[in-house]
Amino acid sequence: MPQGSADRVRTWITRESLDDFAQFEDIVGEVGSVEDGALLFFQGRVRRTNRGRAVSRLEYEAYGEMAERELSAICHEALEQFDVGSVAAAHRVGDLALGEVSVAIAVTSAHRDDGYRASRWIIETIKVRLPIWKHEHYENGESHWVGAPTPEAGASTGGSRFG
Amino acid sequence: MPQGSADRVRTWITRESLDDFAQFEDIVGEVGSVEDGALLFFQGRVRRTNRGRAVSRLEYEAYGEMAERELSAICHEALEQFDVGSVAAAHRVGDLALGEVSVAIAVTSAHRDDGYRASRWIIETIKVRLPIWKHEHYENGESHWVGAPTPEAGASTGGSRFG
Amino acid sequence: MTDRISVRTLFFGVYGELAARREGSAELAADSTVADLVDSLRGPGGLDWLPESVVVAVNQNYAEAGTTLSDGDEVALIPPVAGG
Amino acid sequence: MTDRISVRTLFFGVYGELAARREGSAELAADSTVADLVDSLRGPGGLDWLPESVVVAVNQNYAEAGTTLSDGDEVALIPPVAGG
Repeated sequence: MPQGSADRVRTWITRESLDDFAQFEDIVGEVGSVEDGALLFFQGRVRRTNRGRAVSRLEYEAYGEMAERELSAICHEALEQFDVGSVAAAHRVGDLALGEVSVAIAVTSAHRDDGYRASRWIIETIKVRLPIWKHEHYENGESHWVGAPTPEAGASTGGSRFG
Repeated sequence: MPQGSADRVRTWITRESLDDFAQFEDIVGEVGSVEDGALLFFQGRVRRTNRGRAVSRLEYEAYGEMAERELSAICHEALEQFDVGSVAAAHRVGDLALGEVSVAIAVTSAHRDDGYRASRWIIETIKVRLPIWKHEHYENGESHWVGAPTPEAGASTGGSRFG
Repeated sequence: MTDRISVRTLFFGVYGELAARREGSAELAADSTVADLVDSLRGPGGLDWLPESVVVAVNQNYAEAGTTLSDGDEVALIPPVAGG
Repeated sequence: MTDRISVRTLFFGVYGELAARREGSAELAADSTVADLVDSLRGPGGLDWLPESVVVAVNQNYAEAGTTLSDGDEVALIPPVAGG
Protein backbone atom coordinates (compact mmCIF):
# COMPACT_ATOMS: atom_id res chain seq x y z
CA MET A 1 0.00 0.00 0.00
CA PRO A 2 2.61 2.64 0.89
CA GLN A 3 4.39 3.60 -2.31
CA GLY A 4 8.05 4.53 -2.50
CA SER A 5 8.91 7.94 -3.87
CA ALA A 6 10.32 6.36 -7.04
CA ASP A 7 6.96 4.75 -7.84
CA ARG A 8 5.20 8.09 -7.82
CA VAL A 9 7.45 10.06 -10.19
CA ARG A 10 7.88 9.76 -13.97
CA THR A 11 10.17 12.13 -15.90
CA TRP A 12 11.67 12.13 -19.35
CA ILE A 13 13.39 14.31 -21.99
CA THR A 14 12.29 13.48 -25.50
CA ARG A 15 12.41 14.32 -29.20
CA GLU A 16 8.90 12.84 -29.57
CA SER A 17 5.74 14.95 -29.49
CA LEU A 18 4.22 15.75 -26.07
CA ASP A 19 1.07 17.23 -27.61
CA ASP A 20 -1.17 14.27 -26.83
CA PHE A 21 -2.92 14.44 -23.44
CA ALA A 22 -3.40 10.66 -23.47
CA GLN A 23 0.12 9.69 -22.46
CA PHE A 24 -0.25 11.77 -19.28
CA GLU A 25 -3.71 10.37 -18.65
CA ASP A 26 -2.17 6.88 -18.80
CA ILE A 27 0.66 7.77 -16.42
CA VAL A 28 -1.70 9.40 -13.92
CA GLY A 29 -3.74 6.19 -14.06
CA GLU A 30 -0.60 4.25 -13.13
CA VAL A 31 0.93 6.47 -10.45
CA GLY A 32 -2.12 8.26 -9.02
CA SER A 33 -4.48 6.82 -6.41
CA VAL A 34 -8.05 7.18 -5.15
CA GLU A 35 -6.66 9.28 -2.31
CA ASP A 36 -5.96 12.03 -4.87
CA GLY A 37 -8.88 14.44 -5.16
CA ALA A 38 -7.12 16.80 -7.57
CA LEU A 39 -5.16 16.59 -10.80
CA LEU A 40 -3.28 19.56 -12.24
CA PHE A 41 -1.97 19.23 -15.78
CA PHE A 42 0.17 22.01 -17.23
CA GLN A 43 1.41 22.35 -20.80
CA GLY A 44 3.84 24.96 -22.09
CA ARG A 45 3.41 25.51 -25.81
CA VAL A 46 5.30 27.33 -28.56
CA ARG A 47 3.63 30.74 -28.76
CA ARG A 48 3.56 32.74 -31.97
CA THR A 49 4.48 36.02 -30.29
CA ASN A 50 7.40 36.35 -27.88
CA ARG A 51 8.54 39.76 -26.63
CA GLY A 52 6.79 41.33 -29.59
CA ARG A 53 8.56 39.23 -32.22
CA ALA A 54 6.82 36.78 -34.57
CA VAL A 55 8.25 33.32 -33.88
CA SER A 56 8.33 30.84 -36.76
CA ARG A 57 9.78 27.82 -34.90
CA LEU A 58 11.89 26.83 -31.90
CA GLU A 59 14.86 24.61 -31.35
CA TYR A 60 15.56 23.23 -27.87
CA GLU A 61 19.03 21.97 -27.06
CA ALA A 62 19.56 19.98 -23.85
CA TYR A 63 22.52 18.74 -21.87
CA GLY A 64 20.86 15.35 -22.22
CA GLU A 65 21.92 13.23 -19.28
CA MET A 66 22.15 16.16 -16.88
CA ALA A 67 18.69 17.36 -17.94
CA GLU A 68 17.25 13.90 -17.24
CA ARG A 69 18.82 13.89 -13.80
CA GLU A 70 17.77 17.47 -12.93
CA LEU A 71 14.18 16.95 -14.05
CA SER A 72 13.93 13.83 -11.94
CA ALA A 73 15.55 15.61 -8.98
CA ILE A 74 13.14 18.56 -9.27
CA CYS A 75 10.10 16.28 -9.24
CA HIS A 76 11.35 14.25 -6.30
CA GLU A 77 11.99 17.49 -4.41
CA ALA A 78 8.39 18.53 -5.18
CA LEU A 79 7.18 15.27 -3.66
CA GLU A 80 9.09 16.09 -0.47
CA GLN A 81 8.12 19.77 -0.27
CA PHE A 82 4.43 19.50 -1.09
CA ASP A 83 1.70 17.11 0.00
CA VAL A 84 1.24 15.55 -3.45
CA GLY A 85 0.53 12.00 -4.52
CA SER A 86 2.36 11.74 -7.83
CA VAL A 87 4.28 13.80 -10.37
CA ALA A 88 4.93 13.26 -14.08
CA ALA A 89 6.96 15.73 -16.14
CA ALA A 90 8.50 15.74 -19.59
CA HIS A 91 10.42 18.22 -21.75
CA ARG A 92 10.83 18.26 -25.52
CA VAL A 93 14.14 18.79 -27.34
CA GLY A 94 14.84 19.32 -31.02
CA ASP A 95 12.71 21.28 -33.49
CA LEU A 96 9.23 22.45 -32.45
CA ALA A 97 6.57 24.11 -34.58
CA LEU A 98 4.13 26.79 -33.38
CA GLY A 99 1.53 25.39 -30.98
CA GLU A 100 3.55 22.31 -30.09
CA VAL A 101 3.99 21.35 -26.44
CA SER A 102 7.50 21.97 -25.08
CA VAL A 103 6.91 20.95 -21.47
CA ALA A 104 4.14 19.06 -19.66
CA ILE A 105 3.62 18.47 -15.95
CA ALA A 106 0.94 16.38 -14.24
CA VAL A 107 0.52 16.48 -10.45
CA THR A 108 -2.03 14.58 -8.38
CA SER A 109 -2.77 15.48 -4.76
CA ALA A 110 -5.32 14.86 -2.05
CA HIS A 111 -6.20 18.56 -1.96
CA ARG A 112 -6.14 21.08 -4.78
CA ASP A 113 -4.09 23.75 -3.02
CA ASP A 114 -1.07 21.43 -2.83
CA GLY A 115 -1.52 20.51 -6.50
CA TYR A 116 -1.61 24.11 -7.71
CA ARG A 117 1.40 25.07 -5.60
CA ALA A 118 3.48 22.03 -6.57
CA SER A 119 2.69 22.39 -10.28
CA ARG A 120 3.71 26.04 -10.23
CA TRP A 121 6.86 25.34 -8.24
CA ILE A 122 7.93 22.63 -10.70
CA ILE A 123 7.57 24.82 -13.80
CA GLU A 124 9.34 27.76 -12.14
CA THR A 125 12.16 25.48 -10.99
CA ILE A 126 12.48 23.90 -14.44
CA LYS A 127 12.94 27.39 -15.83
CA VAL A 128 15.88 28.18 -13.59
CA ARG A 129 17.57 24.79 -13.23
CA LEU A 130 16.96 22.52 -16.19
CA PRO A 131 19.96 22.65 -18.57
CA ILE A 132 17.93 23.28 -21.71
CA TRP A 133 18.35 26.16 -24.15
CA LYS A 134 15.85 27.67 -26.53
CA HIS A 135 16.87 28.92 -29.97
CA GLU A 136 14.05 31.10 -31.30
CA HIS A 137 13.70 31.50 -35.04
CA TYR A 138 11.68 34.49 -36.26
CA GLU A 139 9.56 35.06 -39.33
CA ASN A 140 12.07 37.66 -40.58
CA GLY A 141 14.78 34.98 -40.75
CA GLU A 142 16.69 36.06 -37.64
CA SER A 143 17.27 33.85 -34.63
CA HIS A 144 18.23 34.28 -30.96
CA TRP A 145 19.27 32.07 -28.05
CA VAL A 146 16.74 33.05 -25.36
CA GLY A 147 18.34 34.51 -22.26
CA ALA A 148 21.74 34.86 -23.91
CA PRO A 149 23.57 38.15 -23.60
CA THR A 150 23.97 39.88 -26.95
CA PRO A 151 27.53 39.41 -28.33
CA GLU A 152 28.36 43.08 -27.54
CA ALA A 153 27.16 42.79 -23.93
CA GLY A 154 29.10 39.54 -23.56
CA ALA A 155 32.33 41.12 -24.80
CA SER A 156 32.02 44.06 -22.42
CA THR A 157 31.96 41.82 -19.33
CA GLY A 158 34.29 39.11 -20.60
CA GLY A 159 37.81 38.41 -19.46
CA SER A 160 37.29 38.96 -15.74
CA ARG A 161 36.99 36.58 -12.81
CA PHE A 162 34.02 34.85 -11.26
CA GLY A 163 31.68 37.22 -9.42
CA MET B 1 -9.10 36.92 -36.26
CA PRO B 2 -10.43 38.66 -33.12
CA GLN B 3 -12.71 36.21 -31.34
CA GLY B 4 -15.80 37.15 -29.39
CA SER B 5 -15.99 36.12 -25.75
CA ALA B 6 -18.67 33.54 -26.55
CA ASP B 7 -16.34 31.73 -28.95
CA ARG B 8 -13.74 31.27 -26.26
CA VAL B 9 -15.89 29.69 -23.52
CA ARG B 10 -17.44 26.21 -23.30
CA THR B 11 -19.36 25.08 -20.22
CA TRP B 12 -21.71 22.23 -19.44
CA ILE B 13 -23.38 20.26 -16.63
CA THR B 14 -23.62 16.57 -17.40
CA ARG B 15 -24.54 13.08 -16.22
CA GLU B 16 -21.91 11.66 -18.59
CA SER B 17 -18.36 10.80 -17.50
CA LEU B 18 -15.78 13.61 -17.48
CA ASP B 19 -12.90 11.20 -16.82
CA ASP B 20 -11.53 11.25 -20.35
CA PHE B 21 -8.91 13.95 -21.04
CA ALA B 22 -9.63 13.76 -24.77
CA GLN B 23 -12.83 15.79 -24.78
CA PHE B 24 -10.96 18.71 -23.22
CA GLU B 25 -8.05 18.25 -25.59
CA ASP B 26 -10.54 18.56 -28.46
CA ILE B 27 -12.16 21.70 -27.03
CA VAL B 28 -8.82 23.36 -26.41
CA GLY B 29 -7.97 22.60 -30.02
CA GLU B 30 -11.14 24.42 -31.06
CA VAL B 31 -11.09 27.45 -28.77
CA GLY B 32 -7.36 27.90 -28.07
CA SER B 33 -4.92 29.68 -30.37
CA VAL B 34 -1.20 29.81 -31.17
CA GLU B 35 -1.03 32.95 -29.03
CA ASP B 36 -1.57 30.73 -25.97
CA GLY B 37 1.72 29.59 -24.48
CA ALA B 38 0.14 27.84 -21.49
CA LEU B 39 -2.61 25.34 -20.82
CA LEU B 40 -3.86 24.56 -17.32
CA PHE B 41 -6.15 21.57 -16.92
CA PHE B 42 -7.69 20.85 -13.52
CA GLN B 43 -9.72 17.82 -12.50
CA GLY B 44 -11.53 17.33 -9.19
CA ARG B 45 -12.01 13.65 -8.43
CA VAL B 46 -13.97 11.62 -5.89
CA ARG B 47 -11.49 10.92 -3.12
CA ARG B 48 -11.72 7.85 -0.93
CA THR B 49 -11.10 9.74 2.30
CA ASN B 50 -12.95 12.93 3.22
CA ARG B 51 -12.60 14.48 6.66
CA GLY B 52 -11.39 11.15 7.97
CA ARG B 53 -14.40 9.16 6.72
CA ALA B 54 -14.21 6.39 4.10
CA VAL B 55 -16.37 7.46 1.17
CA SER B 56 -18.00 4.72 -0.92
CA ARG B 57 -19.71 6.91 -3.54
CA LEU B 58 -21.07 10.42 -4.17
CA GLU B 59 -24.29 11.81 -5.50
CA TYR B 60 -24.33 15.33 -6.96
CA GLU B 61 -27.64 17.14 -7.24
CA ALA B 62 -27.81 20.34 -9.30
CA TYR B 63 -30.31 23.13 -9.81
CA GLY B 64 -29.90 22.27 -13.48
CA GLU B 65 -30.67 25.39 -15.49
CA MET B 66 -29.31 27.76 -12.86
CA ALA B 67 -26.11 25.71 -12.60
CA GLU B 68 -25.65 25.94 -16.38
CA ARG B 69 -26.10 29.70 -16.24
CA GLU B 70 -23.84 30.23 -13.23
CA LEU B 71 -21.05 28.07 -14.65
CA SER B 72 -21.15 30.00 -17.90
CA ALA B 73 -21.24 33.32 -16.01
CA ILE B 74 -18.25 32.33 -13.85
CA CYS B 75 -16.16 31.42 -16.91
CA HIS B 76 -17.06 34.62 -18.76
CA GLU B 77 -16.12 36.61 -15.66
CA ALA B 78 -12.76 34.80 -15.62
CA LEU B 79 -12.21 35.86 -19.23
CA GLU B 80 -12.78 39.49 -18.20
CA GLN B 81 -10.75 39.40 -15.00
CA PHE B 82 -7.70 37.51 -16.23
CA ASP B 83 -5.63 37.71 -19.39
CA VAL B 84 -6.67 34.27 -20.67
CA GLY B 85 -7.39 33.04 -24.18
CA SER B 86 -10.08 30.42 -23.59
CA VAL B 87 -11.93 28.58 -20.82
CA ALA B 88 -13.74 25.24 -20.82
CA ALA B 89 -15.43 23.91 -17.67
CA ALA B 90 -17.82 21.07 -16.90
CA HIS B 91 -19.42 19.61 -13.79
CA ARG B 92 -20.86 16.13 -13.27
CA VAL B 93 -24.22 15.41 -11.64
CA GLY B 94 -25.77 12.09 -10.57
CA ASP B 95 -23.93 9.12 -9.09
CA LEU B 96 -20.13 9.07 -9.05
CA ALA B 97 -17.81 6.25 -8.02
CA LEU B 98 -14.44 6.67 -6.29
CA GLY B 99 -11.81 8.17 -8.59
CA GLU B 100 -14.34 9.60 -11.05
CA VAL B 101 -13.98 13.22 -12.18
CA SER B 102 -16.59 15.56 -10.71
CA VAL B 103 -15.35 18.83 -12.21
CA ALA B 104 -12.87 19.70 -14.97
CA ILE B 105 -11.52 23.10 -16.03
CA ALA B 106 -9.21 23.90 -18.96
CA VAL B 107 -7.72 27.39 -19.34
CA THR B 108 -5.38 28.58 -22.07
CA SER B 109 -3.41 31.81 -21.77
CA ALA B 110 -0.50 33.63 -23.36
CA HIS B 111 1.45 33.46 -20.09
CA ARG B 112 1.33 30.80 -17.41
CA ASP B 113 0.78 33.12 -14.45
CA ASP B 114 -2.61 34.19 -15.80
CA GLY B 115 -3.53 30.57 -16.46
CA TYR B 116 -2.71 29.40 -12.93
CA ARG B 117 -4.56 32.32 -11.36
CA ALA B 118 -7.65 32.01 -13.56
CA SER B 119 -7.88 28.24 -13.09
CA ARG B 120 -7.68 28.61 -9.34
CA TRP B 121 -10.21 31.45 -9.28
CA ILE B 122 -12.69 29.42 -11.32
CA ILE B 123 -12.59 26.36 -9.06
CA GLU B 124 -12.83 28.50 -5.91
CA THR B 125 -15.76 30.43 -7.37
CA ILE B 126 -17.51 27.23 -8.47
CA LYS B 127 -17.27 26.04 -4.88
CA VAL B 128 -19.08 29.07 -3.49
CA ARG B 129 -21.53 29.92 -6.27
CA LEU B 130 -22.49 26.89 -8.34
CA PRO B 131 -25.87 25.53 -7.12
CA ILE B 132 -24.73 21.93 -6.81
CA TRP B 133 -24.95 19.74 -3.72
CA LYS B 134 -22.88 16.73 -2.76
CA HIS B 135 -24.41 13.76 -0.94
CA GLU B 136 -21.57 11.65 0.46
CA HIS B 137 -22.21 7.98 1.10
CA TYR B 138 -19.83 6.22 3.49
CA GLU B 139 -18.60 2.66 3.72
CA ASN B 140 -20.46 2.23 7.03
CA GLY B 141 -23.78 2.88 5.26
CA GLU B 142 -24.30 6.43 6.55
CA SER B 143 -24.62 9.47 4.32
CA HIS B 144 -24.33 13.25 4.66
CA TRP B 145 -25.11 16.33 2.57
CA VAL B 146 -21.75 18.13 2.52
CA GLY B 147 -21.89 21.59 4.08
CA ALA B 148 -25.36 21.02 5.55
CA PRO B 149 -25.96 21.89 9.18
CA THR B 150 -26.79 18.88 11.30
CA PRO B 151 -30.58 18.63 11.93
CA GLU B 152 -30.06 19.72 15.58
CA ALA B 153 -28.05 22.79 14.59
CA GLY B 154 -30.68 23.62 11.98
CA ALA B 155 -33.52 23.37 14.50
CA SER B 156 -31.75 25.57 17.03
CA THR B 157 -31.48 28.48 14.58
CA GLY B 158 -34.76 27.91 12.78
CA GLY B 159 -37.85 30.06 12.97
CA SER B 160 -36.14 33.44 13.08
CA ARG B 161 -35.73 36.18 10.49
CA PHE B 162 -33.05 36.76 7.86
CA GLY B 163 -29.72 37.87 9.33
CA MET C 1 -60.73 40.67 -1.69
CA THR C 2 -56.95 40.96 -1.66
CA ASP C 3 -54.81 40.26 -4.72
CA ARG C 4 -52.92 36.98 -4.30
CA ILE C 5 -49.88 35.60 -6.11
CA SER C 6 -48.74 32.03 -6.48
CA VAL C 7 -45.05 31.00 -6.63
CA ARG C 8 -43.37 27.69 -7.30
CA THR C 9 -40.97 26.57 -4.56
CA LEU C 10 -37.97 24.29 -4.99
CA PHE C 11 -36.04 22.53 -2.21
CA PHE C 12 -32.54 21.29 -2.99
CA GLY C 13 -30.05 19.03 -1.25
CA VAL C 14 -30.58 18.64 2.48
CA TYR C 15 -33.58 21.02 2.36
CA GLY C 16 -35.38 18.63 0.05
CA GLU C 17 -34.64 15.80 2.47
CA LEU C 18 -35.74 17.75 5.57
CA ALA C 19 -38.86 19.15 3.86
CA ALA C 20 -39.67 15.68 2.49
CA ARG C 21 -40.42 17.30 -0.84
CA ARG C 22 -38.42 18.70 -3.77
CA GLU C 23 -41.13 21.03 -5.08
CA GLY C 24 -44.21 22.87 -3.85
CA SER C 25 -46.20 26.03 -4.34
CA ALA C 26 -47.15 28.90 -2.07
CA GLU C 27 -49.94 31.50 -2.12
CA LEU C 28 -48.92 34.93 -0.90
CA ALA C 29 -50.27 38.47 -0.75
CA ALA C 30 -49.27 40.59 -3.74
CA ASP C 31 -46.04 42.54 -3.13
CA SER C 32 -44.73 39.82 -0.81
CA THR C 33 -40.95 39.59 -0.54
CA VAL C 34 -38.58 36.65 -0.39
CA ALA C 35 -38.45 37.15 3.39
CA ASP C 36 -42.27 36.95 3.59
CA LEU C 37 -42.23 33.66 1.70
CA VAL C 38 -39.54 32.19 3.96
CA ASP C 39 -41.48 33.28 7.07
CA SER C 40 -44.63 31.62 5.76
CA LEU C 41 -42.69 28.43 5.02
CA ARG C 42 -41.37 28.47 8.60
CA GLY C 43 -44.87 28.96 10.05
CA PRO C 44 -46.75 26.52 12.35
CA GLY C 45 -46.07 22.91 11.36
CA GLY C 46 -43.66 24.19 8.71
CA LEU C 47 -39.94 24.19 7.99
CA ASP C 48 -38.82 25.51 11.37
CA TRP C 49 -35.31 24.17 10.76
CA LEU C 50 -34.61 26.68 7.97
CA PRO C 51 -31.51 28.63 9.03
CA GLU C 52 -31.61 32.30 9.87
CA SER C 53 -29.83 33.36 6.67
CA VAL C 54 -31.29 31.10 4.05
CA VAL C 55 -29.99 31.64 0.52
CA VAL C 56 -32.71 32.02 -2.09
CA ALA C 57 -32.74 32.20 -5.88
CA VAL C 58 -35.65 33.78 -7.74
CA ASN C 59 -36.03 32.64 -11.34
CA GLN C 60 -32.52 31.14 -11.19
CA ASN C 61 -30.70 34.21 -9.92
CA TYR C 62 -29.49 34.70 -6.36
CA ALA C 63 -31.88 37.18 -4.67
CA GLU C 64 -31.95 39.36 -1.55
CA ALA C 65 -34.46 38.91 1.29
CA GLY C 66 -36.14 42.15 0.24
CA THR C 67 -36.75 41.12 -3.38
CA THR C 68 -40.44 41.45 -4.29
CA LEU C 69 -42.03 38.33 -5.74
CA SER C 70 -44.38 38.16 -8.74
CA ASP C 71 -47.02 35.67 -9.68
CA GLY C 72 -45.46 32.62 -11.32
CA ASP C 73 -41.95 33.14 -9.92
CA GLU C 74 -39.73 30.11 -9.34
CA VAL C 75 -38.20 30.40 -5.87
CA ALA C 76 -35.44 27.99 -4.88
CA LEU C 77 -34.16 27.46 -1.34
CA ILE C 78 -30.44 26.92 -1.63
CA PRO C 79 -28.54 25.07 1.10
CA PRO C 80 -24.76 25.55 1.32
CA VAL C 81 -23.44 24.63 -2.11
CA ALA C 82 -20.83 21.89 -2.43
CA GLY C 83 -19.81 21.53 -6.05
CA GLY C 84 -16.27 20.83 -7.21
CA MET D 1 57.76 17.72 -14.37
CA THR D 2 54.31 18.79 -12.99
CA ASP D 3 51.37 16.42 -12.84
CA ARG D 4 48.83 17.36 -15.50
CA ILE D 5 45.14 16.52 -15.83
CA SER D 6 42.93 16.50 -18.88
CA VAL D 7 39.22 17.45 -18.82
CA ARG D 8 36.53 17.28 -21.44
CA THR D 9 34.79 20.61 -22.10
CA LEU D 10 31.21 21.07 -23.38
CA PHE D 11 29.75 24.30 -24.78
CA PHE D 12 25.95 24.59 -24.90
CA GLY D 13 23.50 26.99 -26.52
CA VAL D 14 24.93 30.38 -27.38
CA TYR D 15 28.33 29.39 -25.93
CA GLY D 16 28.60 26.63 -28.51
CA GLU D 17 27.76 29.13 -31.22
CA LEU D 18 30.22 31.78 -29.97
CA ALA D 19 33.00 29.24 -29.36
CA ALA D 20 32.32 27.67 -32.78
CA ARG D 21 32.55 24.25 -31.12
CA ARG D 22 30.34 22.07 -28.93
CA GLU D 23 33.13 20.03 -27.38
CA GLY D 24 36.79 20.31 -26.61
CA SER D 25 39.41 19.26 -24.10
CA ALA D 26 41.79 21.14 -21.84
CA GLU D 27 45.07 20.29 -20.13
CA LEU D 28 45.54 21.79 -16.68
CA ALA D 29 47.87 21.54 -13.70
CA ALA D 30 46.75 19.00 -11.10
CA ASP D 31 44.54 20.57 -8.41
CA SER D 32 43.21 23.16 -10.86
CA THR D 33 39.77 24.52 -10.04
CA VAL D 34 36.76 25.36 -12.19
CA ALA D 35 37.88 29.01 -12.04
CA ASP D 36 41.35 28.07 -13.33
CA LEU D 37 39.79 26.25 -16.27
CA VAL D 38 37.53 29.19 -17.12
CA ASP D 39 40.50 31.59 -16.92
CA SER D 40 42.52 29.39 -19.29
CA LEU D 41 39.58 29.27 -21.72
CA ARG D 42 39.37 33.07 -21.64
CA GLY D 43 43.13 33.41 -22.31
CA PRO D 44 44.75 35.05 -25.39
CA GLY D 45 42.77 34.31 -28.55
CA GLY D 46 40.22 32.48 -26.38
CA LEU D 47 36.65 32.88 -25.27
CA ASP D 48 36.98 36.46 -24.00
CA TRP D 49 33.20 36.90 -24.21
CA LEU D 50 32.55 34.47 -21.34
CA PRO D 51 30.60 36.42 -18.70
CA GLU D 52 32.02 37.21 -15.31
CA SER D 53 29.82 34.68 -13.49
CA VAL D 54 29.74 31.76 -15.83
CA VAL D 55 27.72 28.75 -14.62
CA VAL D 56 29.57 25.45 -14.80
CA ALA D 57 28.59 21.82 -14.27
CA VAL D 58 31.17 19.17 -13.42
CA ASN D 59 30.16 15.63 -14.27
CA GLN D 60 26.56 16.82 -14.72
CA ASN D 61 26.18 18.60 -11.40
CA TYR D 62 26.23 22.35 -10.92
CA ALA D 63 29.62 23.28 -9.40
CA GLU D 64 31.21 26.25 -7.61
CA ALA D 65 34.16 28.21 -9.01
CA GLY D 66 36.38 26.72 -6.29
CA THR D 67 35.61 23.09 -7.11
CA THR D 68 38.80 21.12 -7.77
CA LEU D 69 38.92 19.23 -11.05
CA SER D 70 40.14 15.68 -11.60
CA ASP D 71 41.55 13.95 -14.64
CA GLY D 72 38.75 12.84 -16.96
CA ASP D 73 36.10 15.24 -15.60
CA GLU D 74 33.34 16.43 -17.92
CA VAL D 75 33.03 20.20 -17.54
CA ALA D 76 30.06 21.97 -19.16
CA LEU D 77 29.75 25.72 -19.63
CA ILE D 78 26.09 26.55 -19.05
CA PRO D 79 24.59 29.72 -20.54
CA PRO D 80 21.35 31.07 -19.02
CA VAL D 81 18.91 28.16 -19.20
CA ALA D 82 15.61 28.65 -21.05
CA GLY D 83 13.55 25.50 -20.77
CA GLY D 84 9.80 25.44 -20.31
